[in-house]
Amino acid sequence: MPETIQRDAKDFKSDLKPIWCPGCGDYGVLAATYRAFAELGLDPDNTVIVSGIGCSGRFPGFVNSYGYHSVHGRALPTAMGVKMANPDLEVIAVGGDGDGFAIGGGHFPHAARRNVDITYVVMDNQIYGLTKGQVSPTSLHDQKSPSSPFGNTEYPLNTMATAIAADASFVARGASFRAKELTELIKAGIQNKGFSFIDAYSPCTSFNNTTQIWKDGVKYLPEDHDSTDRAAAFARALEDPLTLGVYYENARPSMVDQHDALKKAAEPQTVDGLLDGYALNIKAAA
Amino acid sequence: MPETIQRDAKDFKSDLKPIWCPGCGDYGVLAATYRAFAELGLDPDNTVIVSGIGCSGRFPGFVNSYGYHSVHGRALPTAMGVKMANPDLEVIAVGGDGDGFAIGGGHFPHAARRNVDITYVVMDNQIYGLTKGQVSPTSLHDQKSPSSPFGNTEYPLNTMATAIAADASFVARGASFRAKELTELIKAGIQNKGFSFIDAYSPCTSFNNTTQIWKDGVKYLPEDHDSTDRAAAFARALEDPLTLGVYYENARPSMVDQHDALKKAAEPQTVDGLLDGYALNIKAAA
Amino acid sequence: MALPDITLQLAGESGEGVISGGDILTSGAGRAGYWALTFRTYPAEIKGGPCMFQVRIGAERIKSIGNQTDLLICFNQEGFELQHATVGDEGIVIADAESCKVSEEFAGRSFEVAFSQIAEEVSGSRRGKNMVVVGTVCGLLDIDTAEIEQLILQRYAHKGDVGEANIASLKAGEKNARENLPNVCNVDKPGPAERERILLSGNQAIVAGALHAGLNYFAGYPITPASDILESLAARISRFGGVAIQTEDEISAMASVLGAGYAGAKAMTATSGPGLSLMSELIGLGGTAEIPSVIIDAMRAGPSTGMPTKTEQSDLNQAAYGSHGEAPRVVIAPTTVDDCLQCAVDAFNIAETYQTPVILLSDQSLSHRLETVDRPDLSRIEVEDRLTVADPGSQNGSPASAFPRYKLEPSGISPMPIPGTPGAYVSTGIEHDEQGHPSYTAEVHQAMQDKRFKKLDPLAANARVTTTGPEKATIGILGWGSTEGAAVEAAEILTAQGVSAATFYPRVLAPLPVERIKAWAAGMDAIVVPEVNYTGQFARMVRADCEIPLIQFNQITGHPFTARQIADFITANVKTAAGAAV
Amino acid sequence: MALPDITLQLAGESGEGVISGGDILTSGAGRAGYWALTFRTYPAEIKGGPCMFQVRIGAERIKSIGNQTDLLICFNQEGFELQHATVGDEGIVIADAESCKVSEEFAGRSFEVAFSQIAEEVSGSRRGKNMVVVGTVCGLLDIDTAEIEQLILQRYAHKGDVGEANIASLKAGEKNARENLPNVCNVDKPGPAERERILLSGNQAIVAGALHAGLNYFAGYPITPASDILESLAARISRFGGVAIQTEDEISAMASVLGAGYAGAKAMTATSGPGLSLMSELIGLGGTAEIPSVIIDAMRAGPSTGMPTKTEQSDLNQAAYGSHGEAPRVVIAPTTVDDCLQCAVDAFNIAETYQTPVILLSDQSLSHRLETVDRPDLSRIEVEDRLTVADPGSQNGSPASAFPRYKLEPSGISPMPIPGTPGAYVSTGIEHDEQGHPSYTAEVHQAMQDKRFKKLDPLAANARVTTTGPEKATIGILGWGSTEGAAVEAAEILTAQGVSAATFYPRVLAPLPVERIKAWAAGMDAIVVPEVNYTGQFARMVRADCEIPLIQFNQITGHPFTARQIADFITANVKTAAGAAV
Ligand SMILES: Cc1ncc(C[n+]2csc(CCOP(=O)(O)OP(=O)(O)O)c2C)c(N)n1
Ligand SMILES: Cc1ncc(C[n+]2csc(CCOP(=O)(O)OP(=O)(O)O)c2C)c(N)n1
Ligand code: SF4
Ligand code: SF4
Ligand SMILES: [Mg+2]
Ligand SMILES: [Mg+2]
Repeated sequence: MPETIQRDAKDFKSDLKPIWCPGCGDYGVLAATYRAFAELGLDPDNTVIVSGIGCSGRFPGFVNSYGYHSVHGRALPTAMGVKMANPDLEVIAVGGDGDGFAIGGGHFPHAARRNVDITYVVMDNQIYGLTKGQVSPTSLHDQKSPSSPFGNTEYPLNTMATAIAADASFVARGASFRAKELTELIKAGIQNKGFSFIDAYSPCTSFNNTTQIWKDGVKYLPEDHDSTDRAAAFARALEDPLTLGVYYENARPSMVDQHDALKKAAEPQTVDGLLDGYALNIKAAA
Repeated sequence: MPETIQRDAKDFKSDLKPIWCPGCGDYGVLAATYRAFAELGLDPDNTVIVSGIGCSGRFPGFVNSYGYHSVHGRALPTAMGVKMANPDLEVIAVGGDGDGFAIGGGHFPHAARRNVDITYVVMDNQIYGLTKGQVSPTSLHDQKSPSSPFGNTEYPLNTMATAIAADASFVARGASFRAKELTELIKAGIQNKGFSFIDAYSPCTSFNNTTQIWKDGVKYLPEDHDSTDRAAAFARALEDPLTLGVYYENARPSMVDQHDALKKAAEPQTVDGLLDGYALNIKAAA
Repeated sequence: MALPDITLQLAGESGEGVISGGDILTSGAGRAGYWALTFRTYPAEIKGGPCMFQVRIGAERIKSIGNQTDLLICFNQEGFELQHATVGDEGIVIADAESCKVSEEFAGRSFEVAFSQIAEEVSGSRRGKNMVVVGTVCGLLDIDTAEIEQLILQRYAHKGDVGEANIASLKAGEKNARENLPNVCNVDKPGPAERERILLSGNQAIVAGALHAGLNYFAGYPITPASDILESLAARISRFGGVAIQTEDEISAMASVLGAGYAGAKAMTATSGPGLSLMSELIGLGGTAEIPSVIIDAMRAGPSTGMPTKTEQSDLNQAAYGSHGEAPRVVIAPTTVDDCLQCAVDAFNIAETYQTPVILLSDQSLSHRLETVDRPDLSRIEVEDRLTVADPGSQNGSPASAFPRYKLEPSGISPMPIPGTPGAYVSTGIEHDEQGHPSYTAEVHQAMQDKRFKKLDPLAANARVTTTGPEKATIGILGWGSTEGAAVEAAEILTAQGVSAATFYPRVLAPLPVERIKAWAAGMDAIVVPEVNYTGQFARMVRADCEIPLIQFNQITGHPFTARQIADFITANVKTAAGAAV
Repeated sequence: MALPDITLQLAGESGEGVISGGDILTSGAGRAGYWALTFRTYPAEIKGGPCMFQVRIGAERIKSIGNQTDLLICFNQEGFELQHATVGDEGIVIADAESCKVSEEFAGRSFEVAFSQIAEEVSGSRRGKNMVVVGTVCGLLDIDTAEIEQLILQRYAHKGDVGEANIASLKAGEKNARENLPNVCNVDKPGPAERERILLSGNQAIVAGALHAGLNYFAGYPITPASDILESLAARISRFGGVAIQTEDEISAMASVLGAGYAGAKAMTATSGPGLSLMSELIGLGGTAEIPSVIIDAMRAGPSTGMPTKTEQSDLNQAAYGSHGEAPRVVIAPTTVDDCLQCAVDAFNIAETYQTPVILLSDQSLSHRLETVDRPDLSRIEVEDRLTVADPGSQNGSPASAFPRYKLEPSGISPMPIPGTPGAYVSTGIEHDEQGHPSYTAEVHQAMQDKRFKKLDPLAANARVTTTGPEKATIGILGWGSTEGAAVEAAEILTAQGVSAATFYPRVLAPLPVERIKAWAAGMDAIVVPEVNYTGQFARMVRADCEIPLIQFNQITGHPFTARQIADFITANVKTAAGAAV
């Protein structure tokens, strides 16, 4: 265990200036991440941020840590590979609502089922930012966009409900403009051993400027919300979507734990030993 | 509207003999499907069964109707294309638990959100049958298989919870060996205008023979279950997984309805009219 | 002396109206009877950042982006810094007086105009800066601004006084140029137009062509530079009775397109490289199950996420070979904006006639360039439909669900029943017999692969090719896609230098028109294949099948070729049989 | 007269123990000092259906499946019907007396044995039928059954009396054959073994090679014929300290393999064609972000779902070109089971050394054939590791998270920091500068494509090639993968006929060893490229890059070539320069 070095949020700033638009919510998520990392005393050399493609996908470039900017939609399986290859690393996956729930949506329930030890922060702006404003899976019904000029015919995906149904072991919602609370959620997510999902509302000022509506509308889960009650958490998830807080927690053995157990139970072998199993003890004909 | 022809279950039998193993649950699902089709008086020429790959994926071959045997995991988007291209067709998608929830799992919530007018029957044997017995997303924790020789490290996906979280407009569970009830579920699914999901337990006698356990264990949702209450349906989905019945219903405009409305609202145009928008009213220089 | 055409650039910051100014200028010039072709660069930032709009206009049809900048208009200093290297030896620079200092080397051919100040003076706002720029260009080139005024009024009809303010800025810019910058540059006046013309982009032309062909099902996932095809269809396909769906990913889009094609629709998707890669498996299914489908690939610079706003011709391999096993498909490539329209129709005609996926390879530069073209006479662009089943009973009469969908006809093309009509069968990607029943015998596999591949043979023999120059020439330029204009101009340059040159651009690249390429190649002393890619994908295909020697010219700058680049490459590198450098 | 080797087939119904009988027979023959190589067909049904096990055994190493059946053992009538056409002119048929009637043409060389009855008599159950068959073969070929008895005891150790019952059946079969079928067929006796031998399949060899190379992360999705790689690793990788994960699909598998490779693991996935297609986009990312990874593609017959249990060499295009843009990767192909082990190690060594995806193309026939091979001396198979960073500070000392991960070294290979050690950087598929920062300039793109492609050049020059025959020959056979054995035998057949012949099998197919192929080709009068595919994928690659004339021999029966097929093709089709048919 290396000695813990006292770190400051700005230690996690990289030399690259974010290219996000003025007012973009992703700045807030980035700042909360810096702070969470600092407060947890993470080591940049031991931390990996994995992302897919999108405005939010540029995130790793702005953090002083290891980063991996994958292709669109593949942050979760990539992060699983990083974590399972080296469980000592702190692995955070980040991305957009399109990246995570459209093209990458098929990976989500499996990351949750496996309980892979990573924290997944989705910068949810209910739009495709990078491709200039088409609706995403979390866009509202009837929402107008370049790809839904007459209003979105689809109904939005409820990310909290989806995560609870998938039995993710930590499920929370935050917002880019609620920096302190978001910092705490990210910290709690990282501290949870298992798959932590944080849906962070993060307004897109250029293509779906919900900043004011969201700022005006957010509220928090009541104090007495029992986050260990899955059915109750689901019921909450069906209420006002602007409710922030920790919806659901279900601590159970993580993927790393399970594979560690397999490794511990296994008797070491060599490849020569393996080949012995194929050996022909040849009796040459007389 | 062509006159309705009286049909019999055997009219839907194709000339191809199923290649399934003796006792395979898929026979039961097939029989229930024949009966449901007959009882609804479907027209083979107007009915399309779409499947992916798996033992269950062979299903369309055994039905006298149009069929489409796609690649692994793509039954749902394929069925959407068929239906949206010709809404007059009756479109049924079928497949396995791996096909639908592993490789094809990313399509499921979107089919549900869109409320595409198809009925999706999953032959759930909690195993990969065709590839000879590896665990699937619905396999139990600790289940042993060729790919999990020390027990499955993952936790099973709750298909009812997943479908309810995705707000599918009809969500039910049946079983291959409860033919009459399954027939009714398939009929109800087809009659629902929108996305109907029926998870049909269908034991794999060769690689995960749950026949007896399931037969012994199944029961039905209580009479007083309110299938229009989403939170209650979810709570039910967390109880005994061997409970059959209609978990959830949420009637709302289907994808076909929504696009029909767009078409109706639109003023017809010609491509010449479209080109007019690009026209240069050229003033040649004097 | 007036130039036959002029290449001008507007360079500034995104948000200053560089692009909208360029668009309006291009439209205005087009209406004034000039031909035009544009090119632009995009900032790396989502909003803001440097951007550049280039348009080449002239009295004759414009074939390529232009060899150098003849007139650079700088909105700010960065615009000058980033673009001045493109200015030709006699090119002019006009800089914003307030914000931009031009370097010494342009002494005598650089001028200052106080764009923002003029706007503020005449309209009360500096916002009209870009219109002053447009007016300046009109003044310099003696373009009548009447049409532009109309365009401004239309564009800003719902924005109060903005239209009027912009017109004031436009006119002030024009006046200033006419008064203070007379005879700085001149371009030939266009003659009377022989036909109606339209101004549109490659993507817009593809949409029009697809709708003309009968497109009624579209599914796609946003991706640069193909997103506007989805957006354009979302806005208008319901007017044609069809549906456009934004799917959750490209796999879903392609799966649904095949489903729709199976159900009888004319179905299409549009994507760029990453999406095409994801569609690989399903394109193989389309080829095997013999379902008509059209896939538009607006290529961007690769590999992987690469450079999404830059152009490249690097998806040909993926288009032709992407999919395991050996799954037939057709690959076609348009060369100009009007050809995009024609090729979109061709794509559907081929897909329908041959029951196959057709991949249309456009590229970023073609997708988004505006080009004036003769308005196509749609009544002369034929539309073909697939062979369905007139009387399935007579061919079938057989057991339930066993219509011989994959009947081995001599042409390889079997009638395809449409769900909703008699003739039920199962469409499948498993190897199958004539009834579509799974079959794994050597004979069936051989027969079905023969069927699926050989049915495409007529395309190689008959599909459209454009060629310029003599049948016997020193230099032959063989290429594909959007490089044609530059190649044709390069051949003109070489010809002017006394080196005879010809060009050959087939539209159908797979199946490759082997015999026709060979026949043309036989007349050439040396053949050069220019491609905006690294490995020479087309050249390698041609060598593999035609067995003729080729000289590759590969360049991956993210920009289209200029004619000069091709001509210079040839002059510098090609020695003909006689041994002398060209 | 004793044959140098004998090809025998067991044909019956799945469930009758055809395969387990064949396995035990092969093992037993192997232990008795014979060399063996097997081939089998699979029923279309999930359970039940006709199946066939073929094994060729002999005193010398067996190179291919055998030209015809020398000894066909029919468990039932269907077995006879389906397989008798493969029996050679002098081949023997032994049929189950109860259930199988052999046709007239085999008069004088067909015999009946009451397999089930014998089993029932000696063991009280007809279940031992397959052991009677095995015993019959041992009796016919004079193979000592002692080893087989051992194997039976091991296999049925936990099944009560089954072992003893089976041994009784075995011996009864042997006795009957020795008594009633003497001298029906004979095969040369093997000499003393020079080295230890092992008997294993291609997939098993790949697993062993990968573990030897240091594999510690595996992710895969089940698919025929690659599933047993996943299964085998799931059972044993924890004993080597690694993890094996069954992912939700192949995209997830490949993404996670790249994540693991980035994190420093030696990571691998295994799939077949459909999965390889789905991995296209991510393979491009691996090439662009320069992350080591190994992808095993056990090819099956395509296109699309195709014929999953049949063999084909039809994924080469997809392996070499599958991915939009131009993403470098390495493609290698083993030729035999022992070569599978070596190539698996090579794959990791190349992936690590060159920081690139490596696709290993095996095929169904190689994946699942059992072959006796010399036991490899693992201590002599070198393992290489990637270039990491000794002292990143010295190279970096630069701003936060800006280690020059993609430094332009002359070799093209830049040191790769491993997360957990200093040297933080961002790995990306966006075009990037040396620091991994996004960059879209022409210069950066050109430099990085150069880096990524040219770093692989040494492979073309140095990678392993096997060649047989003289340097100057009438016929050269150029091929890849599992056809080598048949090609070498075909060359032997031709040589025996007085036509000099040579073979050339490179292991690395991309980048293609152009100069070495050309040098070898220069000595050949005519070159034939046999491939189990439709279009001649390798031949087309070679023509594209080497510009040499080739004669393609393509066959897609779903089965491997026999040597005779290749030799006959050459005799029938190849005319050398002298004009005479060979
Ligand atoms: C395979 C593939 N398809 C499409 C794209 C184009 N693309 C890039 S980002 C994006 C969506 C961005 O939306 P989101 O994930 O919500 O991120 P945001 O930009 O809003 O942060 C799309 C469609 C791509 N890069 N790759
Ligand atoms: C892309 C791809 N990956 C893998 C496979 C192999 N495969 C065929 S079916 C199947 C899973 C079958 O399981 P399930 O969907 O549950 O169907 P079942 O056989 O149990 O009915 C797999 C992995 C394939 N055909 N295509
Ligand atoms: S487009 Fe939207 S999401 Fe993207 S950087 Fe701008 S504000 Fe943020
Ligand atoms: S393997 Fe299982 S699922 Fe497949 S046919 Fe047999 S019993 Fe049914
Ligand atoms: Mg978003
Ligand atoms: Mg299953």
